Amino acid sequence: MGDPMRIRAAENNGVVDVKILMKHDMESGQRKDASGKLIPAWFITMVNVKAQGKDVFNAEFGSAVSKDPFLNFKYKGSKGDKLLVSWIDLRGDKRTDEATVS
Amino acid sequence: MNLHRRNLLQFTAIFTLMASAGLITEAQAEEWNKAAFEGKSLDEVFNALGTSTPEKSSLISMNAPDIAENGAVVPVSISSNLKAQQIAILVEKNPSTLAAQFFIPAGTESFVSTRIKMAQTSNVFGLVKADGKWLMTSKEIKVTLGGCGG
Amino acid sequence: MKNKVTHSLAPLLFFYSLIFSQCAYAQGKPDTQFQKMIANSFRTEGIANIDRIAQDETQRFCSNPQASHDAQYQKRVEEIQQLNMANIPAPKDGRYIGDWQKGEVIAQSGRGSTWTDNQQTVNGGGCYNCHQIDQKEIAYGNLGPSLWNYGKLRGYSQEIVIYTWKKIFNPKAFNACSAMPRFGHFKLLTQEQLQDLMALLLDPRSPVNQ
Amino acid sequence: MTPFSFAQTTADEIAKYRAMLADDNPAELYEAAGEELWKKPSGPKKSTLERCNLGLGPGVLNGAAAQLPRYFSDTKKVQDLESRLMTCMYVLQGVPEKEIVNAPMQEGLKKDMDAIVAYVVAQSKGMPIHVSTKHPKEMEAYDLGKKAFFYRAGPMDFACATCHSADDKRIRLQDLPNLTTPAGAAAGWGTWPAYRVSSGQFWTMAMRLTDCYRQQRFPFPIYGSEVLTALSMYMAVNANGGTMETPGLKR
Repeated sequence: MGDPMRIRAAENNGVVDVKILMKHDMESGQRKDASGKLIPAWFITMVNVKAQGKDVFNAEFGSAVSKDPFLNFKYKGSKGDKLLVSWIDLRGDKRTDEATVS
Repeated sequence: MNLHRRNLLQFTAIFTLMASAGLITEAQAEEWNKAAFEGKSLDEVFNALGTSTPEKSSLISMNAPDIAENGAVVPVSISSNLKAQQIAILVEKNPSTLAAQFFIPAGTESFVSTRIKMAQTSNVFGLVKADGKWLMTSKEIKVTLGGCGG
Repeated sequence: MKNKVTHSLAPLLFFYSLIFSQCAYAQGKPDTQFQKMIANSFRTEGIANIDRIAQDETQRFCSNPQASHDAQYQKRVEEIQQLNMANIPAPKDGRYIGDWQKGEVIAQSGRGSTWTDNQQTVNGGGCYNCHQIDQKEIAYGNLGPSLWNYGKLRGYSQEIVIYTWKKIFNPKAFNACSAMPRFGHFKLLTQEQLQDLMALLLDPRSPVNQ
Repeated sequence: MTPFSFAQTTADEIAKYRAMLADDNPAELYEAAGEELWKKPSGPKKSTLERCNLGLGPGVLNGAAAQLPRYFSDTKKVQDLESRLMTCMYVLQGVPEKEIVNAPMQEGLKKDMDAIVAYVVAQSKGMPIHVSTKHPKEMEAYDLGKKAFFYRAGPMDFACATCHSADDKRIRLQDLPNLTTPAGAAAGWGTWPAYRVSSGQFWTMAMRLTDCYRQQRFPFPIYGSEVLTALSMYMAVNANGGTMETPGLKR
């Protein structure tokens, strides 16, 4: 299971600005280790964000998303909304964290 | 800030169970567009997204630096005046052309910001699907060699 | 195996440091405490052997920040420069100018000689770290002067060619405490690599001279 | 296009790149992990680090990193943040220092240390750097650090000073702080530890200095060694009056 994410979500004029940092190595499958062996690809493939139980954002990542991925998006919502952010990676590892919109 | 972190940690504990139960189901995980992410050229990715070469449009904008100090992390954001259903970021000279794609439900703005890896200086394409049709914008981002190079 | 070598070297190194410390600093005081700190704070890792911490005469002199500024050291500066000048061979095949295209690759590469490299790693010159060279490369450092139009500005005379060879081989022959590594003296670059770098600067066809 | 205007455009674009990155610092992911480690009983003594004294009293973290390195009477040594944390882990948790020293960078106990460092330095963010040289051992460490800073050796003749003792210098496009001046030292010392995007890693000051020595083609500076503390003392004292912007975010 992955490490905790960091989620910031703030409402302004009816729009919630969501910023998410995920802890993940995002191995592209193109890097070599010290002995010259290819490090197998291992990256987050999908991210789902729900607000009050409803999808507000979905992402699919490839190997070219940076290590410790960052996402920023905006949706129409309110203070106090409960956000659930989940990801799954190439090996099927998963992580879900929650935050409350401020 | 600290308060937020504390909250986060509490939630972490509570939601561990939920996470292992999984909010993204295996069935959903299967939907990851393998063909698109394995595309090695713009055309292959366009194809996998179900479009011919999208038309260039001034209604789509990309905010990214002209020069990235480091190719490992290049900030890119895409936004549009149109109501986007889907957004995609493509890097022409990366080993896999498609970097990421996003699905934008009603009520979510036509905007996304993220950070991508670039293997070398390349054209970067921002695609937006609105009203069932893909449109795009592009810009060249220079990747410089950093540090002592060792 | 390598570690054992390291361990046996450490006391020896410390002993050396004690001898050298007599003349190491401007104050002329032996500084055993500093030498002890240096000897105890480093270890061998990969190809970066502990013996690299020992200083030669040039390095010792130039570790005094006043060495190259203060008039009282002028005589010593000249001695150090002569010392470095004394041992600069001309290329064995008599050829000073190699292939500028290979020279550009060497100038771009900052690799080699660190503990994350190995014996097989080809050293680069790391020239762009400190110098502007081909104007097309925008990521250049400014610790050293711009080398753009190097030959075009100075001409391609034998005198300039030989000066440049010596300067790259051992810059301390001209400026005792120059920041530039002694690429030939410490065999950081091969003769062929030096010739290729020479070409980058002094071949009239090199992009540097356009 | 003249070289000057070209260079200016380059500088502007690099500034834009840095500004775009500055927004969200992944170091915060390490801070959260560090807080957990700080409060979790562990080591042979199954105890937390919550009573660790970083100089302002047991458990006081607010502003502590801004006043390090300093002399500690219990160990009779000048210690920087990481060597002091090693003392706490040994005394409070029973973790042998050797195990931390020998752990590979970014792995095992070093990885824990990285996170703890992130947690601690975040609690000095925005505070003035205020490092004392009142104790004779502190002054001595400063002098030793200064000598180490100018110590040239290795196959490339480099010292720290080769790249970090003049204003407005760069390697490639990366600015080099002049660590001999108050402003330069504050820009250098005050922005590390930092998350480094090129490696996707959080780097403590020990890691930062170790990689400097790697690039200098020196042998490996031993973790927690006197030279790292002394160099830290030299930089920190030069940076006095500057502001802690930790954890930083770097190329």
